Amino acid sequence: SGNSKSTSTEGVKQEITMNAVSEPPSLDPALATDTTSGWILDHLYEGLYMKNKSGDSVKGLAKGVKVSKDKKVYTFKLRDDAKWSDGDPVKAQDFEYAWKHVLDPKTGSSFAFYMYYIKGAEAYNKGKGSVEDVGVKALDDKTLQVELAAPIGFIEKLLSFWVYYPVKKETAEGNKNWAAEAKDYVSNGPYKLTEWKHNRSVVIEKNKSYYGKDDVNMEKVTWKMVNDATTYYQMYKSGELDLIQTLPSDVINQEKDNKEYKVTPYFGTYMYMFNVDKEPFNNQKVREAFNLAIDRKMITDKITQAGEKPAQAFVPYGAESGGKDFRKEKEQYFQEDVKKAKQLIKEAMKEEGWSQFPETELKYNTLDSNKKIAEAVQEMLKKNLGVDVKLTNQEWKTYLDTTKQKNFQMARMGWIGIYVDPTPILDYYLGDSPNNRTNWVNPKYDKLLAQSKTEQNEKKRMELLHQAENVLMKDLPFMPVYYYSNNYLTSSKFKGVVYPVNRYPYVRWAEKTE
Amino acid sequence: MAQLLEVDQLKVSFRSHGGEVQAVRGVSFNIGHGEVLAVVGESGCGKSVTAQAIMKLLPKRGCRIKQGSIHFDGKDLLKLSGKEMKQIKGSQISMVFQDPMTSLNPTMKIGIQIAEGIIKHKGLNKTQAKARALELLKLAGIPNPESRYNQYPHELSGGMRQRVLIAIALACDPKLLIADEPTTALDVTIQAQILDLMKDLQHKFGTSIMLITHDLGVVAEMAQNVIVMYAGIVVESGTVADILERPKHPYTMGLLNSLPNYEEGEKERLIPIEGSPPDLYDPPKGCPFAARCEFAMEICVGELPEPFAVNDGHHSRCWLNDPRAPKVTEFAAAGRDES
Amino acid sequence: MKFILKRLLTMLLTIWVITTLTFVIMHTIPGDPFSSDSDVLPEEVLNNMRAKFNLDKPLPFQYLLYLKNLASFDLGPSIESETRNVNTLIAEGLPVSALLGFQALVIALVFGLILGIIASLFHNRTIDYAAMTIAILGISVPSFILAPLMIKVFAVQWGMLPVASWGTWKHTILPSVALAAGPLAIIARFTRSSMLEVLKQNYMKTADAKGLGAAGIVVKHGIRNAIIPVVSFMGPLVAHLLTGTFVIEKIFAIPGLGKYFVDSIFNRDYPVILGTTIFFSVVLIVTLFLIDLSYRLIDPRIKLSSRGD
Amino acid sequence: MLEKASHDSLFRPLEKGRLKKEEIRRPGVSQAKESFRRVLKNKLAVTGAIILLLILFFAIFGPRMVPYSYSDQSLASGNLSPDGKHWFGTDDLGRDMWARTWYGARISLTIGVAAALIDLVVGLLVGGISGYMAGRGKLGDRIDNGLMRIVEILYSIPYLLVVILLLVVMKPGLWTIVIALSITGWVSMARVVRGQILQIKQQEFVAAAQKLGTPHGAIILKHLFPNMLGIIIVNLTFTIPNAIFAEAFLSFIGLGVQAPIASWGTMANDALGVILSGQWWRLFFPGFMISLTMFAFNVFGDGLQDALDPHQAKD
Amino acid sequence: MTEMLLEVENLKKYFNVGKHSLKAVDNVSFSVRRGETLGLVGESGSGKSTLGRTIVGLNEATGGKMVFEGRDVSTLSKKEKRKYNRIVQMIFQDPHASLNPRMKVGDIIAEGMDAHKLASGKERMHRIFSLLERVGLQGDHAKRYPHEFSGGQRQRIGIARALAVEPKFIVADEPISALDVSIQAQVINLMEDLQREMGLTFLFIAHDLGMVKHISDRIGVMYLGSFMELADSGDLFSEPLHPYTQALLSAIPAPTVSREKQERIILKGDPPSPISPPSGCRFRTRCPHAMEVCAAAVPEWKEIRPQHWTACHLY
Ligand SMILES: Nc1ncnc2c1ncn2[C@@H]1O[C@H](COP(=O)(O)OP(=O)(O)OP(=O)(O)O)[C@@H](O)[C@H]1O
Ligand SMILES: Nc1ncnc2c1ncn2[C@@H]1O[C@H](COP(=O)(O)OP(=O)(O)OP(=O)(O)O)[C@@H](O)[C@H]1O
Ligand SMILES: [Mg+2]
Ligand SMILES: [Mg+2]
Repeated sequence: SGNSKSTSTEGVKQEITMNAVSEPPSLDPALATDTTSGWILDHLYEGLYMKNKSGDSVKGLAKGVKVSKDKKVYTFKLRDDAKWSDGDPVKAQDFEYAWKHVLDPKTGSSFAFYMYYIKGAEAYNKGKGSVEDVGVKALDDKTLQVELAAPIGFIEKLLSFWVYYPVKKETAEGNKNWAAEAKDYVSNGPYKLTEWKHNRSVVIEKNKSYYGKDDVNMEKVTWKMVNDATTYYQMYKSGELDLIQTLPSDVINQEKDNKEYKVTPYFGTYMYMFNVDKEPFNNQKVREAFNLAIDRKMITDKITQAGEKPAQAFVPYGAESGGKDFRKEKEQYFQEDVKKAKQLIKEAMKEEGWSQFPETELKYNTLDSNKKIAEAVQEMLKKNLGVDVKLTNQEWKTYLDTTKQKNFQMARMGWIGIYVDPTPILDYYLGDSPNNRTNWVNPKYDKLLAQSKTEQNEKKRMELLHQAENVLMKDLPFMPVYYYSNNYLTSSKFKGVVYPVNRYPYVRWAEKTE
Repeated sequence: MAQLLEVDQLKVSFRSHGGEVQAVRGVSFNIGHGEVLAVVGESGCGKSVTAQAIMKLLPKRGCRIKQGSIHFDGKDLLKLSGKEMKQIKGSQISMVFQDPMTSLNPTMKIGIQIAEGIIKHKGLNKTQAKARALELLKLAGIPNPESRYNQYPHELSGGMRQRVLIAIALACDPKLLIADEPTTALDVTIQAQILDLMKDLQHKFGTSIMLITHDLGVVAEMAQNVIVMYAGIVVESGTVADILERPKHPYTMGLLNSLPNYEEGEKERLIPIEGSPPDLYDPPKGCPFAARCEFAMEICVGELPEPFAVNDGHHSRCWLNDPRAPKVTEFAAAGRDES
Repeated sequence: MKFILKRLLTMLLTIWVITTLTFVIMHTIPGDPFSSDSDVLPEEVLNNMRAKFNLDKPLPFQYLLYLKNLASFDLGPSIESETRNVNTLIAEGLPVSALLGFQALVIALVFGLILGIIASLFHNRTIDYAAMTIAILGISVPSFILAPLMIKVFAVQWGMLPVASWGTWKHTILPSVALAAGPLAIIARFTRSSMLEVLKQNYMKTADAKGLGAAGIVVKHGIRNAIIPVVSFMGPLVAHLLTGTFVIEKIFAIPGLGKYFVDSIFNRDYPVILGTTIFFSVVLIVTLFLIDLSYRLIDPRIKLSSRGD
Repeated sequence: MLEKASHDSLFRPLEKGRLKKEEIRRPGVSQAKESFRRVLKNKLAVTGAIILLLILFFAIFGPRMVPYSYSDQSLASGNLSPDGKHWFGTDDLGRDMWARTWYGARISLTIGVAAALIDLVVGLLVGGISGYMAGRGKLGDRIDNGLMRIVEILYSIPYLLVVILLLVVMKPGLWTIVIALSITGWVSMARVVRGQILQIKQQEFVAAAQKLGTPHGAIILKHLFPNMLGIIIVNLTFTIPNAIFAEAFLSFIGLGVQAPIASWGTMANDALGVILSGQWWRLFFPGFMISLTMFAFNVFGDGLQDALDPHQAKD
Repeated sequence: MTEMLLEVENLKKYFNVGKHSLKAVDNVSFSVRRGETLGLVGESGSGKSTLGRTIVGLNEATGGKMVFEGRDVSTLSKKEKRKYNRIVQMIFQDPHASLNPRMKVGDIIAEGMDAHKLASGKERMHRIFSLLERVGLQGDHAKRYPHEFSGGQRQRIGIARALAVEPKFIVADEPISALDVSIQAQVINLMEDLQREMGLTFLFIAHDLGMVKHISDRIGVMYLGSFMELADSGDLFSEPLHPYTQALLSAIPAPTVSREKQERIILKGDPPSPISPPSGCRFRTRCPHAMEVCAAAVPEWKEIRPQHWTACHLY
């Protein structure tokens, strides 16, 4: 689709500088596991499917697809004009190579499990099967056959994910470290990597071999790697950066009304886990009382300030199905109510025979915002319930270890859906989930979720998920606080930047106007 | 003939935590061209302070020249600016410091410490200055100047360090050499050599010398005139012969009496002046020597005498010279009372 | 020759001890490189990742393997930046950090000495107080406050210099100054204090009596006698500055070595932890050795070992 | 002999022993008294001491002067600038900065003093022994060598790593902070002291003491340290802010004092953002207090150094 | 008990200067009798101080043997060595540098007593007082700092300090050269009294030949690291044998103006370097009587007359 260039952009160099915050750990699609690398990869590559401006998955390199009756075998035809940035055509073999490389146990790719939907993939990756049995095959240069282990409903979404990007076989086979430096790097998307100064900057420029190059406005994209929030904010202010994300919390207030300021929802929930095996949280009433006793709106309005929404449920807003937002169907499971909370505590003390409320400790991992929220929660609990909660913080990895050992009473956690659907969120509290540190196991919950996964009818699936959440929110092994959001400042010179949910801004269609 | 150096009523005080130390309490003397003036006196009587006042080397803080003037070659040194003074220091007036152990920079090769001043005042380049420094070391009687040039002070014996200080002082052929106990650490042969060297300078270049020393032998050998200091004042002044042979102040007499007589065969007990000088923190208002003086009189405690002219050019600041005082018939024979 | 050899051997021994202790502590503390992933990933996938970095082997084996690679100066791969190895990280980061550190060092030394000397010359007068107030601010305002303040004033408000990042010499100015401020102040304090002692010494009078200029006296006779505390203080400082400092590099987005010292530990990136530690210790040990040697050059009376006189 | 012709009574010879011969007329006072008197007379030392006492006073009574505790929040009235109600303004959670600042003073001063003590004990010990032993025979060389190698090892092992290890084995709190500070906090002091001792021990009075058989420890303590007081004081005075900020770092790892307890270091740390947003009081008050304490310690130290130097001419 | 308190045999002390070794003391042999004063004079730089410091143990000997009270010092046990260090004391040349400016006089004097636990408490105070009085100072001077004393008083403090440890043998390195003559006399008298009362033995290094002659029983003359002559002081002055001694004596300046000055023997040439001393007799390069044999052979150290030793080919 041609994008009629407005006169105002003429003569303006189409360049944008953004902040990647840190060095992308890897620009090899097989090894990248973080959003920063993914951000750059999304600009460099195109898979069988791609995301369009409104965030839907549409055909990318695949120009046609045939699906078998049992919905297990997909045969993709590749575009004839698909080329690598060095001009060579993209072949089906490149996909086959790339995917099998991801699955190769020796590669040690942590995102390999995203390919377990493919037949034989899981066995191969876990060292129990052979590469021959993996259901990916290039039938010819332009035809790729993919055999799934079981039918899935979200294959377009999946295939637009960077693990499924192709990799140029000759390049990768010839040089194990091809993705380490810009000079060896080959990609097939709208941009090619032209410069990578480690820990400093990544520069990508329009890929002239890209079939859709006419639909790419931004000629050159630079990522600086500025880790310090104060610094990148000041760089933005001085014009050294055109787009930044995650503003320092102290400035949000003064930027809120700036038209350059933008908030997008982020599909995740900020919460405190309760250890239901430890006093006082062995008692549901205490858990409920805590949930009722804090003022979430105060926290989002006065502390986080970045457009987060108070959470009185688990699944965040944004998971849509059949045009309906899962969350909007039932927004709140409870209403904050100090009086009731007090009552609950009283009852709980009686039930448990406590003469005084057990000592309680709240753990959080060290981060400015975590600390502030914890302090606020502590104060609210004290004021509203008369409960003294002690705060303890730990450095992240130690914290993970401590909480994994279930060595806590109440601990902060954030959980972000890998894709925008209630399932990855709700999975968190499955009885056998490695993430569930609360000791809370409810077979009913587990069963409902298991059912939802095989349910082919979308509506019914949603229903099952709601039921599961009902169970969870009744037992309340946790205390949701708010749903995350992302915030950005984008220079007003730029138009057409796309802000997908749970991904970083996509600038292919952006234009600089002055 | 005008004097080269005229010091008039110099008073110097130090502020210390106990109060004011009046180190020099009105000292006047002159040094003529080509003259050697010896300054003798008790330890701590202000000889070095007087010398340093002339060179303006006294610490800027905590020390004050309260009164007096110092004229050198017609210029009042106390009124010169720091810059003008720098031109004079080291080239026209130079000084051999008293304490050879601490007066050399421990972290600098001795050769360079000598050459430095030469470069500054004589405008020589480094190699020329080095040659001159070597020559000076040799003149000062240091064997093997080449190898000593590169040594550090702590590697030298006390006497050698003293000779290095002498070399530094002689580097620029000064008009006035202030030598503060220049030979205390030297053996007599080297001492003789140094004294000869100074005499040479005096004769050849008309250098004037202010020689501070304890060694009355050296005084006899070198000086034309002598001043004797005690507790910050000049108690007696005169020619060498006046002082050494016809002393008119009990302190001077005491000094002479203290000397061992090495010509005599049998050992005799030395005769020191008993006691020690007054603390200059609170000097007595009378004669400072009174407490130790065998001839002390009532007036000595109450009043400090003005210098009495005993003779032409021979002055003594002692009440004994007052006509009213009891007559001292024979000083040399004036042994001590029963002890 | 024998002396140097012996010293070299001691150094190797020290480095070995450091390596071993670091290795042990590193594996004792909770968490491993993949513990943030472990929530999401199946055990087998984690095992694949561990196997890639030999983390599935028994610890003694890993230890020996590391020592073996170390013997051939191979510091191993980075777990965090998967495609790159520690040797490269150091090779890339060092020049940046070293340049910055060197500039900061020069600034700190030159201005620290000047400030300290001036203060000592005007002891207990206004200039002294002013210089010491500057110094005290330098010590008590840490770089993580000073740096953003300087950025705000010089880069954002006045636009004189770039805010951050690395490239031209202009980028180096603010970070060098921010880095230098603390050491500068400390050097100034040390210099003042020992200069006050030196100024009282007799040999300063001797120098004065030669008619040397005031500056000459201070520079030629004063500094060398007063500098030992500064030099002693510089040992660890030089090692730190040359190998990069986390805070300044983070604030100014400088691609130096400093970030690895901290990030590697937070990430439990074992090879990088060990690699940077060993590298730092080598730099530190060599610096301290050179400083020990320099004592004697500065003050020939100092005897460090009882061999000979 | 003198002719006794005393027609003038003033010229009468003095009786013997009327004047003392070995008299020192300066008033002698005991060392402690004397030092104290001199410290009192020293303007700098007194200024420093007064400031320190004031800070101490407010640390003790400051929090009680306002009706808010250091942890009382009022989210609705966050970030208020200083006024009659909140003398130092409020922070982003609406807590009274006055109460927090003075409460924080307790923590930070304790830590500063602890760090100084560690410096004094460990730093002086290691530096003193090492410097003194260097060049004193084979054994001496070995001791110096050993100590310096230990310093190198302790200093090379990443501090962060050790601190995380501590986090595992210790409960957070003041005591833990002190231990964390003792790991390497003293290294600078030790190195500097060693360097100084190497230089000072060349002096003759040290040889004299050795000759008298004075034990090594006493020589270090009585002869060497007093003669490097200035440098020791300087070193101490910058250990203090270092420790105050180190505490903030430790609390980042999880070892420091726990929120909502404030310390100057953590308060300054948390308030960095105000450089961008303008609530200057949140950074200024803790930062200023650190500087002021430093200033007072320095000034006091300088004054002390001047006052304890028996040679020093007073102004 | 031997009559000899100290016997020194072939004592050597070399310093490393650059790549060379400087023979400050080279093959010196002599003995000191119990209770005598042995004067030591000689060319400046001839190694007198070095010899003294080596004897008391402040320098380590490069070679040779010292026998003290019949025992080889190098074979002493640790305890005996400590005792040796106590009973052999030193009075330093520079009374300023050898007293710690930051210690009170009482503590300076008591230092050795404390070290050897000779006295404590009241007894200690008492000893300090009596020592101070012994050297002609007053008890209450103990509370003062060294800089409050004049040079002569300071030197007496140094003597009291050495006496405090009950020494038998004292090396006095130019103890009087910084003092004025009347104080010199005080110090010399004091030393003589002490010797008489306490049976002390002195090695007295000085340049002032008058004083040396006055105080010494015997006198040794050093030149370039070696002894040239050793004799009773009377003999040495009346009949000096060695040409160097003769030159030395002739150079003494007399404190009189009128007296006829004696002919001074001027030494020709420069003193040679101790790094490469001349072959044969060390003095030959400047000796007025030098012969061929002087260059070829080192003159033997022999007793020319009873108790009169010299090393010269003339005899
Ligand atoms: N910097 C100072 N501060 C305080 N008092 C001082 C200072 N310098 C010298 N004095 C005092 O001034 C007086 C005179 O000292 P000066 O050095 O001139 O004596 P001197 O005659 O040279 O004695 P000596 O023969 O021992 O060298 C002494 O009492 C001394 O204590
Ligand atoms: N630490 C040292 N390093 C190198 N050489 C030294 C050292 N100490 C002394 N010397 C040298 O040893 C020789 C003897 O010095 P020593 O101090 O014993 O002489 P001295 O006889 O005491 O002379 P003086 O009468 O001048 O004090 C000199 O040549 C001196 O340079
Ligand atoms: Mg003097
Ligand atoms: Mg000597």
